[in-house]
Amino acid sequence: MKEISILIGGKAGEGIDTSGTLIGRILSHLGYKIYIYRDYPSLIRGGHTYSIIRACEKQIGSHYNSIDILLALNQQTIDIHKDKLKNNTFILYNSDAGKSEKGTGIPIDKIIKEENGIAVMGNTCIIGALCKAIGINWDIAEKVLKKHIPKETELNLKIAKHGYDYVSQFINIDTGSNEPSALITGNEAISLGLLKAGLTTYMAYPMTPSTGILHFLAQAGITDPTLKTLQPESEIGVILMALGGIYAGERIAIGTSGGGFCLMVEGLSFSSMAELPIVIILGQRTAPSTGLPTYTGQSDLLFAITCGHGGFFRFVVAPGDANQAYFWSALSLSLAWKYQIPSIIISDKTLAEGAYSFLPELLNLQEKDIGLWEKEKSQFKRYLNTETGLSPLAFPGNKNAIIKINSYEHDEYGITTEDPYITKSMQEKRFKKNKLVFEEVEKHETLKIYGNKNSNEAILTWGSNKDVCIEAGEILGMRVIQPIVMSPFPINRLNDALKGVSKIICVENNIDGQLASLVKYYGITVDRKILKYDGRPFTADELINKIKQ
Amino acid sequence: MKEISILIGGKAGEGIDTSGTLIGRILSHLGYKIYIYRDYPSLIRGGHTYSIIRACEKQIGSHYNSIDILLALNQQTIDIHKDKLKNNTFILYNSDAGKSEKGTGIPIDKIIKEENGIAVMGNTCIIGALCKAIGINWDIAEKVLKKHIPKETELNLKIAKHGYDYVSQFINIDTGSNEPSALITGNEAISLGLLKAGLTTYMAYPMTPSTGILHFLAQAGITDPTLKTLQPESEIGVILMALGGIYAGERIAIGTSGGGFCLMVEGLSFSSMAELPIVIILGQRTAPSTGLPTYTGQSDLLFAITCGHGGFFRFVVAPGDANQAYFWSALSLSLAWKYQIPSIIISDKTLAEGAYSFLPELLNLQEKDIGLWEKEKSQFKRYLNTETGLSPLAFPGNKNAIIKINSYEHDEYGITTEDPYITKSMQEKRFKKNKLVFEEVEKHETLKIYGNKNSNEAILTWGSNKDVCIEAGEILGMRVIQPIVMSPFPINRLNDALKGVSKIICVENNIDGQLASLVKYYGITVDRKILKYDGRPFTADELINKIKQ
Amino acid sequence: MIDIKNLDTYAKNTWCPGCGNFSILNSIKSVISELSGQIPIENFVIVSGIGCHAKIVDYINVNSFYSLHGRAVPAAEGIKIANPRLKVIVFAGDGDAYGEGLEHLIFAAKRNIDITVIVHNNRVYGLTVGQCTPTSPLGFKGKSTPAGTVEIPFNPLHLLLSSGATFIARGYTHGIDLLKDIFKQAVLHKGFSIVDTLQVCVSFYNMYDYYSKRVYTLKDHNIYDYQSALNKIKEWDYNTDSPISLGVFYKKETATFEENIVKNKNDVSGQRNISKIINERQEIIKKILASLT
Amino acid sequence: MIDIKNLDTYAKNTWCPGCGNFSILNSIKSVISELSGQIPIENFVIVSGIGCHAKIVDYINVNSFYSLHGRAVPAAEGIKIANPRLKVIVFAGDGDAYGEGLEHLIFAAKRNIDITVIVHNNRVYGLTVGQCTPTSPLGFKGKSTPAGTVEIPFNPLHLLLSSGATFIARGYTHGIDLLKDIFKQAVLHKGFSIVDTLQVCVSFYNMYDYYSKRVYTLKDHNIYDYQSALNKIKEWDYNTDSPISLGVFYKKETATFEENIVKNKNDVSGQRNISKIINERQEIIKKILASLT
Ligand SMILES: Cc1ncc(C[n+]2csc(CCOP(=O)(O)OP(=O)(O)O)c2C)c(N)n1
Ligand SMILES: Cc1ncc(C[n+]2csc(CCOP(=O)(O)OP(=O)(O)O)c2C)c(N)n1
Ligand code: SF4
Ligand code: SF4
Ligand SMILES: [Mg+2]
Ligand SMILES: [Mg+2]
Repeated sequence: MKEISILIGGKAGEGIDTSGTLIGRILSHLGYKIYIYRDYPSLIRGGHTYSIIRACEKQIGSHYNSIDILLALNQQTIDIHKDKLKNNTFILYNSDAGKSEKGTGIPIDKIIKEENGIAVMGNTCIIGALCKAIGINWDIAEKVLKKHIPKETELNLKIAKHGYDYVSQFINIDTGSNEPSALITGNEAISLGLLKAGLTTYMAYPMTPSTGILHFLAQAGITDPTLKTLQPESEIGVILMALGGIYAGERIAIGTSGGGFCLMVEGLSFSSMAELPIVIILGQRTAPSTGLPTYTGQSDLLFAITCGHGGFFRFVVAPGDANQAYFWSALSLSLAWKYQIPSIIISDKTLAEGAYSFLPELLNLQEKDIGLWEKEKSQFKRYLNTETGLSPLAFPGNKNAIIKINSYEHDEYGITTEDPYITKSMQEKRFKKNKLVFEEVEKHETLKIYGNKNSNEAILTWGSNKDVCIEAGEILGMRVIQPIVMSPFPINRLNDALKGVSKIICVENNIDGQLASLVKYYGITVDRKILKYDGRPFTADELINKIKQ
Repeated sequence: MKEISILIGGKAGEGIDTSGTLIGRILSHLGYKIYIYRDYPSLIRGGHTYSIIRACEKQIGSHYNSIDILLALNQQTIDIHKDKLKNNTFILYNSDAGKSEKGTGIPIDKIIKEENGIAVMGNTCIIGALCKAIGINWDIAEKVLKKHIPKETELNLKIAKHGYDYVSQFINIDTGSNEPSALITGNEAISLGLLKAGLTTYMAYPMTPSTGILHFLAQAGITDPTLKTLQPESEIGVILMALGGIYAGERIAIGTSGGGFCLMVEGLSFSSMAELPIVIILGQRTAPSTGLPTYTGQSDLLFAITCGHGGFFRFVVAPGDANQAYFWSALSLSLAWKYQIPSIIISDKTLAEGAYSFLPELLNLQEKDIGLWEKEKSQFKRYLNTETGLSPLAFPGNKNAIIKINSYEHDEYGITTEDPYITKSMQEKRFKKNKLVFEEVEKHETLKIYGNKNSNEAILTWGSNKDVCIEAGEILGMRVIQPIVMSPFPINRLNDALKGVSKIICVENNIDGQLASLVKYYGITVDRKILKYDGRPFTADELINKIKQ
Repeated sequence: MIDIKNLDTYAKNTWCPGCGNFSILNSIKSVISELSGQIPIENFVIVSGIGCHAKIVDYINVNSFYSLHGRAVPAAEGIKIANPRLKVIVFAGDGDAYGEGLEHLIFAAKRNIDITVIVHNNRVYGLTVGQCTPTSPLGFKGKSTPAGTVEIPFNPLHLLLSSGATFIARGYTHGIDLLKDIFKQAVLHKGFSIVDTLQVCVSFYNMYDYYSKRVYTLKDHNIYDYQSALNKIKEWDYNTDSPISLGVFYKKETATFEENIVKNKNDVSGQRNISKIINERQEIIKKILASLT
Repeated sequence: MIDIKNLDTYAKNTWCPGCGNFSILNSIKSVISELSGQIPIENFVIVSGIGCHAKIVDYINVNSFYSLHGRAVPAAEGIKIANPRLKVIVFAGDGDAYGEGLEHLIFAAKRNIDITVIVHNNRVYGLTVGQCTPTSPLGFKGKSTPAGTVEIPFNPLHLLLSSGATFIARGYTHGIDLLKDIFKQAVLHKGFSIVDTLQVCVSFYNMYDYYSKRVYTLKDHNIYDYQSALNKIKEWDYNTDSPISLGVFYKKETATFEENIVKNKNDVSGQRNISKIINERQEIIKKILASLT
């Protein structure tokens, strides 16, 4: 067996999430690439939550509806996922909490009691059982569990082993050919990218699905001497504090989701006027309004590109997996500072909280590009109107510079003006950056092509849908096109990518086809839209069926 | 003389604004149609402020750079407006506060002293002088001044008469053929339209250029028993209080400008999810950020159309003059309630604070269209998913209904759901309204064509630029096209309007060509953009020159 | 009177077993049920923000407005101003009302608008899985502050007293009779009333033992005396250990905002004849236009 | 020491003749000038919201951050946290700081972050030509309330005292020596300081006569005593007539927010070697990835 999909389900608060990750890590140590999809409702305990862990030889980022193994910690899990079972799906379940016709029951509660464990250790027990059932060596399981269960390690191992010994082997999973690699979520990848590019402060007001970044960086900050995290009173507080800090030279990113992002838009417009390089992570979820807070969506793209009064330029990027998230988050921070512009990193729940096998791309960030003012040159003017439109940077505390920032239209020195000529030239100064950034990002892969590059049928998609489209594209022999940078939009690349294409199918998680709208503006009409807006990402089998229809 | 342009200028706080209106009213009583452009900086006293009053036989809404009469209350006015003088421009100035080679000086300060008046009455004096100079009968001037100067009327009349008698007639203005009509600002027109459609509460946090609506309606509320006005603590407070009130059955509109609008976007997304009919007036000014708060701009169009997380539908209209503002504001409130959707009325400083001769169009608003619940039918479900997608309305206090509103995705009753099937059908329910409203507004003139309708050159424009484009179009023999409804966009009408057109020139007050972008999305590429983004509207002569270039 | 059972909805309750929110739910249901004898049930409107607390509106079968995080209070104000006959009760979280939406809360108190705000003060962001709030104690270790917070909490009752609130009380989710009594008084109070309710969050900040050792019920306290109220309110600062008094701290009777705003007591939203208003407006507009000619 | 004349800019002053803002400008300029002997001038940062008051940042030739309406305070906090060596002074309006941005103000006080907030409290929205603010008295007739307001103002100093502010004072724009003295104390205070400055707006709310009859300077007042401070703060409620005390009401010395947040006193923003940080991060990331494998 060279690929496997495992679903583990139970009640919220029972550690399903952690268990999914543990299973992923074990399979990673077996040489597989991993992707984990997490599904949970907006509540803390009870309710049904599950993860699907998919392991594969090749790099992946999507899951199938049908699964190979079902790990059921309760009856609900057995009942709810009936539609995902194939003929040969193997079921392992807690026979103290549920009944199943097929599969192997494990008296988990009894085992826990015997070992003097606590309820939540039922997870470890079923993980142990899983390892045996699919033929994983105890050594590997033990190694991973030891490393990743910091509390009550020995007891957990005992319980896992008990589970391991309780069941008999069902199938034999091969050893994969990959080196074990880190298994990280999109949120973690974004965090690492920002760290890489020199982030010194992260600020956020908690909001799903971006909260993970705050938690991760707060934890990282305990040992990283140059990293602060802050949780201000509101999203407005967040962006304004961030802008103040950026003015003073701090490299800051902030993160939120749609509702909180709305509250930041006034500050975003300010950042453009004042030329303060802010980086905002916009984690999408099912909207409008509070919507389905723990489910996915892709309905904030046009909003992110056009929001804020004044029709100003911002860099917008929508990575599709953890690797892209890392690379483009780093670049977003870097570009923001080089061009003194706002950058928006769009993620979505699927990417943010899904887990991916991660191998960071090499990133060569050129700090010397940041236009720090050299005092020899001249008297400091924060908004010096140079040929490129880029002005020098200096920070308060600098003996030789007075730095005046202004949300009003202003002259080069930063003093308020209402003069029509200055207004015009300052508007043009800021507007120019659009072209500059366009040229700069052309150096990178702002758009990616996958699948069968010779097919005359193309799937056009964005964000976390990238991987499920690749899956479908490879199986159906279609071209797959993913723009990553959304503003400035890589229209030339897209036109190139579409050469020879006679049919475009646009795949998105929204009701209005926002990428389809965006490319329509550039003169490209998609032939068909496959849209999903029930909060759930496409599964590969579902998408393939839809495309075939 | 059948047309005249008069500029009156002086220091802020000296009553220039009021004087301009008085002059307009006098000329209106002489049978002319009037347009007034106001120009003032963001300060309270001092600084230079002026109005240009243009009187014409036909309905107008734009001004020329060159003027016929200059009324200068101080030296600055004489100096600043040199570029606006023609060979035969007649200058009347306060010789106690300035010097001019040409024109007639009036010792205004001396006259005021003689008559025991106060400084601000210098305005009345120069108005009196103006009337004489252009040959207006004292009776007409006296009648208008009497009616519109409520305080110290007699003293003002004496001073005006003194000015009248001091100068000699210079030219002779004809009597126009129009009935005197009201002279109102765009803000007043919006207010009246809302009142007409049954507005019962207006809420706003002050922000230029929409503040005038708050002031006007607060004043109207003193005598109107069914009208309340409120000034909450912030724009967020405004929109949330409004949504609460709307839920309880109150007809509410709220008004702001770009910065305040940003803060309302989260509430806007909520209004769409909860199907609460809110009307927002977005008065544009020079942006981004604080920008030039008392100057004009048109850079919030795309923002208004796409803002808010969730990609939801809203009605957006951008009237071009006071008559359109009245008609479409009334309709916006009406449509919002009929379809339970948010409506946005976009104005801009030029429209909001400019004054127009006003004759209200007949409006037949059908209250029976509002889908009030009839209790006989069934148990009340606030989000009953009908064939049209429209649900019945009922308000708390109704014995037979329990009304549950929800910002989360919800079932028909209004209870939170995370179910994928319900989510899908509710998303579709709300999405349907787009088409319904499109069909409904087709009944009205969602797009207007002016100028030479047979020309193969068309000026495409929006908002307050409409009139200056008509002026240019008529003179240059070009077609002029103004979409009024921006969402749902009247693309069929635009395609019809463009029949036979081989060249499209788009005229806008922004740097990025937002209407041009919008039509590009619909497959229409403009050939040339004439954009102005220095805070000042186009003057007719300027625009004609630019088009000719 | 409505039977308390008829106040249930079909919504599945998704709070953690043992959560203090259940006490709040049960208390307010019995208060609504009792009061429904004197206040028509259709005149109750419950409003909430977003958070664990907010789910309460799904669980009570009366008019409700499930608002945004931090924005329950202005929504409630809008409802009350539109129709002063309605009895408006807000359920807010501590993150919600004391953090994101603090400004609205202070202004509602200042206006003395006749609404009741019940804060489910668990001193943690529950629904976003455990971060510090403005009332978390110094050193609180949440997911966003793994090394402990460095901020001293504020005392929300003290803040509201200085904002002009006319009814101030504290409740606790253990001891339902007292809670019911406080809620009832708050709901019946004419003017702005706040009940800061110490609500135990069993999942992220279980203060049950801590509170239970320290709480006591206010006795012989003159609720009409500002200084006594202040002293009692200041007794516990939400940070250092001290006795924690429960009950009503302060009450004052004075004019309410909506009384002053609404011109005609019979012109309440939702019962208007809009067609008639539209007709009358024709005349009003004519007059205005005449004055502008 | 910087000569006060060198603090001027070329910006044309556009306040109304007679406006109280001139006194604030002159006072703060001399305070900055005096203090520039001990605090390097490049370490001063002045921050403002939007309103008449806010124009002050254009008129003083030091680092400045001209922010958004209501948002000066969080911007100032961000600056201070980034670089605690900076001396951050906020100029805010009453609409600005007590209305739109009240929440930020209260949180800044709660945190005891070391910034100074000078509120130009003219009790009116000046720049938007005369509407009521949270400190306008009951019955105030502004352009948005032609029949008079129905809201009682709050007492901002009382609010801030209950929020945790550690320096609270009131100034008045007539009597520049006292104003200078108060500003200087406020700026030198370690922790959050607020000076509510009664600033006369000659155009929309000229309270000169009213104030001048009632103000007096605090004497024999123990600024370290909370209860005395509270009593003095409550003497005038911003609504009814009473004597109006000027001077410092309260002062307390305690740890500041930024002290607790900033790990390494020498790692201040704007003086960092970002390339070095980026290099060091390589290792940190490697370690993190190893722990996640
Ligand atoms: C504008 C906005 N920001 C953030 C969130 C995310 N959010 C949802 S609930 C919550 C915290 C709730 O905490 P609290 O108000 O104390 O309620 P509890 O869950 O503890 O009852 C947050 C931050 C949101 N929904 N909207
Ligand atoms: C978000 C936002 N809302 C409204 C405004 C408009 N605005 C500019 S200044 C001002 C009032 C200023 O009053 P105050 O803060 O008291 O300052 P003052 O002019 O009296 O000094 C307002 C409402 C704005 N700029 N931004
Ligand atoms: S997380 Fe806390 S507040 Fe939320 S339901 Fe669970 S126990 Fe209650
Ligand atoms: S309006 Fe008032 S506050 Fe503003 S500058 Fe004039 S006097 Fe000063
Ligand atoms: Mg809480
Ligand atoms: Mg003010």
